[in-house]
Amino acid sequence: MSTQRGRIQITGFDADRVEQPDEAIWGDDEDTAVMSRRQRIIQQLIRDRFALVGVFCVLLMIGAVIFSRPITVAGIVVQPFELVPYDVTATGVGDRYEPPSLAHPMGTDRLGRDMFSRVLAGSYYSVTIGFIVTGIASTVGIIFGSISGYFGGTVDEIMMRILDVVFAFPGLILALLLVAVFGGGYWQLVAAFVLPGWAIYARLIRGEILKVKQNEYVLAAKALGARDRSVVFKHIVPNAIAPVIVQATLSIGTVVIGVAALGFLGLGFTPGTPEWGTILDAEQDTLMSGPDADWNWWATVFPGLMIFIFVMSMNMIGDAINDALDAQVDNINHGGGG
Amino acid sequence: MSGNIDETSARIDRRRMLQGMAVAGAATVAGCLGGDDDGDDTDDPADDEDVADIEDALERNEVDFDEIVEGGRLEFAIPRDDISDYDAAQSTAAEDTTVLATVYDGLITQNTEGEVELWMAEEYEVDASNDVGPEDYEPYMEEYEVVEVDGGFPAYDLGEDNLALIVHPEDLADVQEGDMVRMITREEAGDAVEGGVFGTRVEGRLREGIMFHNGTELTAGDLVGSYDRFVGSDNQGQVFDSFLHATAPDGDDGYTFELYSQEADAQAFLQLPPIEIFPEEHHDVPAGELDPRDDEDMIPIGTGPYQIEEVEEADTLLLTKFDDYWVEEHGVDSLEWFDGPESYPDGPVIDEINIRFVPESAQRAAALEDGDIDIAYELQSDARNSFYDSDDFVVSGTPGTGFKFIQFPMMDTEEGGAFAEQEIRQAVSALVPRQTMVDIVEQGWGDPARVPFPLPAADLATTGEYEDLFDEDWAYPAEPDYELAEELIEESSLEAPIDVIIQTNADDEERADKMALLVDELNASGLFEAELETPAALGDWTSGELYTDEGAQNSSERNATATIGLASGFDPHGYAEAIHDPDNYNGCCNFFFPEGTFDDEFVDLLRSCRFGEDVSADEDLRRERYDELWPAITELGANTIVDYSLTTIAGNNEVNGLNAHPATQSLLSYALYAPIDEQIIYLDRDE
Amino acid sequence: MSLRRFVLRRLLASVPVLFGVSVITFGMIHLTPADIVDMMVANNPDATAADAANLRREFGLHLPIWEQYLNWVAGMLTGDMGEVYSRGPDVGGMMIARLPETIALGLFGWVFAILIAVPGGIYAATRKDRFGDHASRFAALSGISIPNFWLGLMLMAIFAVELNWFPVLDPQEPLLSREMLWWLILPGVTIGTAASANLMRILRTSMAEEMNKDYVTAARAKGLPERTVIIKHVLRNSMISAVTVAAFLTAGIVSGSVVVEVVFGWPGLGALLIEAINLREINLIMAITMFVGAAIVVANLAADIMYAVLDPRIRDEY
Amino acid sequence: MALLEVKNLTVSFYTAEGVVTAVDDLSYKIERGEKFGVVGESGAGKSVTALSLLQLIENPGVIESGEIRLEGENLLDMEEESVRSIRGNRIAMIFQDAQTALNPVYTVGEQIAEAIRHHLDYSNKEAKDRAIQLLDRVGIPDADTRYSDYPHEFSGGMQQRVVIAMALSCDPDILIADEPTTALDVTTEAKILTLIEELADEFDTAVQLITHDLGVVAEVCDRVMVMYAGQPVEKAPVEELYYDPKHPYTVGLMSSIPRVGSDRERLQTIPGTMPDLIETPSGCSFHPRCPFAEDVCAEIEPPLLDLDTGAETTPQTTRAAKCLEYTGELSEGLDYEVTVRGEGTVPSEATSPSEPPSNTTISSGEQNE
Repeated sequence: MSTQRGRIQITGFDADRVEQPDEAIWGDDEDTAVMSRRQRIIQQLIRDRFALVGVFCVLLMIGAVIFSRPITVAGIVVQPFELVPYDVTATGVGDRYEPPSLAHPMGTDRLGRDMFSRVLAGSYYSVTIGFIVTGIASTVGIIFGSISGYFGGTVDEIMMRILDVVFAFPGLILALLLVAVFGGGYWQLVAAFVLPGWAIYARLIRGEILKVKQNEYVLAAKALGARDRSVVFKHIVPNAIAPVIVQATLSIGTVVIGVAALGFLGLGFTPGTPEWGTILDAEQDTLMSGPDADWNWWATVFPGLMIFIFVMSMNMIGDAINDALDAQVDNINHGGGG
Repeated sequence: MSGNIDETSARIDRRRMLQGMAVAGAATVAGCLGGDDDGDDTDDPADDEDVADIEDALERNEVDFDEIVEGGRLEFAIPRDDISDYDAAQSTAAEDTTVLATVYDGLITQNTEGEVELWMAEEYEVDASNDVGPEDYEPYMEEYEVVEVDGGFPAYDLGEDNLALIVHPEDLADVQEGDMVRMITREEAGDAVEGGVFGTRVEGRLREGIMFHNGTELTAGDLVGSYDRFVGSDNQGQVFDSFLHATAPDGDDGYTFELYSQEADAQAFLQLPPIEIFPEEHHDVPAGELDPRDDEDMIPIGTGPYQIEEVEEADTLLLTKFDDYWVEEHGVDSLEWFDGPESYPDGPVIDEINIRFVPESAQRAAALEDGDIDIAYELQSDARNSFYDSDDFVVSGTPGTGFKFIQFPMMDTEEGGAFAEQEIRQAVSALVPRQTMVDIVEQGWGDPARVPFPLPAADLATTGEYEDLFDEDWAYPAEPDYELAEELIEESSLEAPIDVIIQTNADDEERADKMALLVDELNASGLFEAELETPAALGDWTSGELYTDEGAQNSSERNATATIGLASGFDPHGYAEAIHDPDNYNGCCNFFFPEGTFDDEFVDLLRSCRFGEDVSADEDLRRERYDELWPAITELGANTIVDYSLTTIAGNNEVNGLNAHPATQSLLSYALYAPIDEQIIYLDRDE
Repeated sequence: MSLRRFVLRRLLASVPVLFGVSVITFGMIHLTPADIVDMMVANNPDATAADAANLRREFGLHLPIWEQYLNWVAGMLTGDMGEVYSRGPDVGGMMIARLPETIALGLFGWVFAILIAVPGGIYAATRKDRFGDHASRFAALSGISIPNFWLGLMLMAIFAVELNWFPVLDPQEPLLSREMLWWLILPGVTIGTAASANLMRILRTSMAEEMNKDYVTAARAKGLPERTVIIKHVLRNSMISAVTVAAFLTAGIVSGSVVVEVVFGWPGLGALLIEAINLREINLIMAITMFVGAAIVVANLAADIMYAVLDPRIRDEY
Repeated sequence: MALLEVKNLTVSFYTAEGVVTAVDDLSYKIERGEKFGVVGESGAGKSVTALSLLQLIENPGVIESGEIRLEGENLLDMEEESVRSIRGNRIAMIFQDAQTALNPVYTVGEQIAEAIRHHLDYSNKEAKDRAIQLLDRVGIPDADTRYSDYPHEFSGGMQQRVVIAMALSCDPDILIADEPTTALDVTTEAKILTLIEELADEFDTAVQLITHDLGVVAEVCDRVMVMYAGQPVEKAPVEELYYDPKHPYTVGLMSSIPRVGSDRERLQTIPGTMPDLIETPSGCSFHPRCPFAEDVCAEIEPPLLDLDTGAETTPQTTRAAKCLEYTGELSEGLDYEVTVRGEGTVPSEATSPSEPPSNTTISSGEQNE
């Protein structure tokens, strides 16, 4: 039979006679293909109920960051609202360790300060540091990784060894040492988490760039001579950015936990600061207050819960973005592999 | 981290804590403490019923000596994760001493009220005092070459066991490497003493037949040789700041000894003996190496009632009763001063002490509650209240020697400089809510400062009764005195409200809480606009900023006060000279008062309370001098003391007869056995 | 290339990394305003500046920083990690005494992580997109999101204090006794939770990915029982991707040990590091940091070796 | 009784976007020893059909209805346990891509032996011996040493031989070969096909060969079923399909076979792609791509007609097509020609120019009579 192969010829099956496909019949696959990254993320966030709750919580907390206390920039009040019911540092607005009530929804602390006001205002530290650190770290990491991946060779080798050194410290331990050296405080903490934090982005972007470089870009660059630097930053980086976005979203949570951990170790903020970890540090003795004593649980449960809710929300959002940007993952395989 | 209790008091002068001036003086405890007279501010959380009435805790827990049960193992928790250093010569941590005080006995013993009786010394007294200065030693000085100058401080090559005691002041100016400097080292000290040049001489005689744990007998040679171990140790400065020389007139095997100080010092009696007395086999062991964790043969050996049985890094420290303890051998009746009942035992009755390392106060509370430990101290105030309220536990307290004070930067700078004015300093002092701080932050377990010294120091600090001084017009108010503050501000050249910054170290939550209360009070008065700052952890803050020359300048310009804590002893000088004397080197703890801050009259008065042939010889004269000093101190208002600590100890009800000692270092050894107060504990287990 | 040569080469490659770690740590510690001597004399009214200068000379802290560094390196190379200033001569001995505690805690954390993550990952992957999968995804996300110090506090408050199921103190039994294991549970769970959650997510994703592969269908088509297919075929392959993150998880457990040891009063290296930082015990800080760096390098190496053991395709590249 | 009989098999996938009917009312049978081809583009439902036979359709796929009878016994009524004893034992499968079908972390020998141990209750030693025999039989040199090699140590062709050995390990009644040669180069492809043919004869095993390549079918198969969008559109003995294709889709497939010496400049392909199986086009699912489509094609779904009887097909039907042409509803007919080079034009029956053009306005009522 095989000998006959190729001997049969068919004429008359004229493809040109088929009209342009009708959009309605072809369904909406094409829309998905051209959907922008942002749209995909938004759609995924809406579809994923966990992520939707996460977005809601994060928005609430960002609201708390902005409106809990007035914000002044260079002496000018840019945000006059004050949502916290009590001054966060005022002592004796209630009794010592008053349980949660209408007047004090989260109870009061050891100096009779209002826990609700403190916990609400505390979102400022964690949330803003989380975002700022991630912003700076990812920018630095992208630049570093791009340069390293682009130049390659010895430069790459040296830059990667630097990365290895950073990776040899667990993030928290490097941050711990940095805070021990430079002291606690807002910008010190930002620095303490940026310094170990950028490395992961650098490694990610470098890996992506190497991948892309293996493609036509290398040929193009070679053919075009020196003009390829702009190619790297204009074309390669934007294409390689998807994992960076996912990493950034997920690492905000890591930073927030790290900041709170240093606060808890007494290395982050000055005592009395309404930062969640610092509050926990100050109130942890309430866990064991001797025989027949009531557990003043609100003093430790609420600050910890806030950290948890915020980080959980960010992780749920990150998960959803990951799903949206990573086409291989979790997509239904149409036709079951046929 | 709550393990970070009070770093200052962990680094105190141990000598002061262990020994004290022996003076009879009635000091009544009751009535001056407690939180009964709360303010009438209805919003004040101090009104809360939580604040404990601590009267019962201050009363002694008595035991019936006939019911004593011998034996048993005591589980005792210390607030650290391990012993810092088993070598008493090197150790600076208070908790180490708490444990080692059961291993090493002292020459004298001391009760909770500062009274002193002889212990291992059979005779011990100040014998002679001379007013001498460094120049008087000149004939005996030798020249030594400066081998290096580091940070302005010369270093010499003096060989082992030697150090410079007194350097000729003229040779120190602009000293360079290679210069020759005249000085008295330990080698020349003996010549000076022989030539009759010395400050105070203390003569004494050791009790015979006191055995070390290694079976050798304690002799004068052990006492004299023990000083060598402190050369080059972390405690070198503490031992040799006043000490000049020691001799054993009857030879090393004899029992008599003579101790000499560099200048006439009323403190000599306490300051001169070595902090611990080591047996001869340890005299050549370099400081820091007497540690069984590094070398299992290097076990601390003393003459105390307990010896170290088992040690494991960060896990185990087991002490067992020493069979040949001298008090048991001799009988407690052999102590001349002892007049207790015959049934009072001749030594501690508990067989073993298991030291548990529990750095977190919350965990100590939980472990005490669970019965895993029998005795704990430095509990968090709420927990202490619960134990106090419970029938299953006993909490004992006694006025302590720790204190917190606010120091004002007195430099008159162009910008700021508000605290250069006496009235402003006094106004802040008048507004300190001392009672509220104690009530809220300590939950009643403390003592608001009314005068610049605590009750345990009262014996030597005044001729009168301690609490009578509260009515003096120079005393500190317990509650904020708005009227007085307003008057003072009006008298000053400044207008209210005055911007001030209240600073304290960042690593002490309770201290920060107290200062937060002060800030609220200052703001509420309308006279000040105050802010709280906690710049850094204590060590970083003091060395990085406070103790620098710019520190005083900056703080003056910013109107920034500094609050730290200290623990002193039974001697009043720890509350006067220690925080005022401009000569206090290294700035502790008078970082804002360089030379020239105080007028000479004040400084002379300050020093005349301790130094000089007259006060060394006459305690009553010393008390009179202090009676003059205290009004001057509060009037000056350079420092204002906020509160005094209450030393507490908590145990379960299987421990009978538990009482606290003012010094945390003595908590364990005192509780176990202290004939001076007929103190003893025994275990009566349920099973 | 043989495995031995591979290991050797990797170890050699880690030398510059550890060098970098040492330079950074050493440099940073010396930037602190206060040194150990400052901490020792700061509040001792009797200590003089001359005492302080003497102490600095004794500790070698008066030398230029590069000389101090070289001395330190020279000591390290001869096995001498320097002295613990406030105590005695031996950093090494102190580390060795604390090390078993931290290793026990870390191992327990790992065992817990694996015990939870493997069945959890299998459960989630085999119920992909069903309720069980969502529930376990939620649980895993919670495990990643919960701050370990808070988890530790809550576990201790509830199970050790309120319910009294666990002791709060070291039972002072040998490390391998039942009492010790019981005592290890709370801190072990605390330290293992994040690793467990991470591992579970990784296993779920990679198993789900593996399950779409043809060899799984092929294994099923052979008529093998589902259990064999999942455990023998899918899990074994998923372990390969899990192993790549094992080093990362180990780093997490190492940093977690700092916080968890403080929460539970655990006498390990993490708590020691905090204490060393507070006291400016340079040699101790250096030694612990170097140890951590080396541990992570070794963890990476171990992961690579495991990777090779699990994946024959990689094995042949050595 | 046929060895395998599939009746009205319908398989759907429930996805977030909607219900995908991957296999729609499919019926066919395979006789003992027969070689049956299933042809179609990717996405036509061929592999789903294959997996359905083994009941390996995974969530979210569901076998909605139908029967799969192996020697009369309906697999769909069986317990999972019994189905498992059939998989790999009586029905075995050769996968498309040997590289992915072999587990990279186990030796090839182990992967063959595990099925033998499982189904035939052999000891380790016996299973190993048999696996080595099989490896040897499928043409792997040094079979006893290569037993312990890992898949990545084999070339693509050798891997496929391993997969074949694996499939044959328990002497199955039916071998389902799912595109067994797509991943291979042409020379290897020929060797593998020959091997499958040989082995099928030797082991007396029926083969269901799934492919998108009509050339492969021509080489191996006896009978062919062409699938489009989950449905069979044409069934025929292999010779008839080639010389006389009845469905425009088959025609399209055949014109896309590359041939040597073609005078066409470029390869003829079927325009467009397989439709979305959620919203299948109305009427004939092929009409959007069909050059012969008329308006009626979008309205009426043609039945699969037995061209011999003119009635609806049964599994036994050998010659069938699914096009309105055969219900007479097309007005212009299918005007293609099949030429066998050197033998002149074989006019298609359906497109015989002598036939009058169909009436464009035939009502469906008449059609059904």
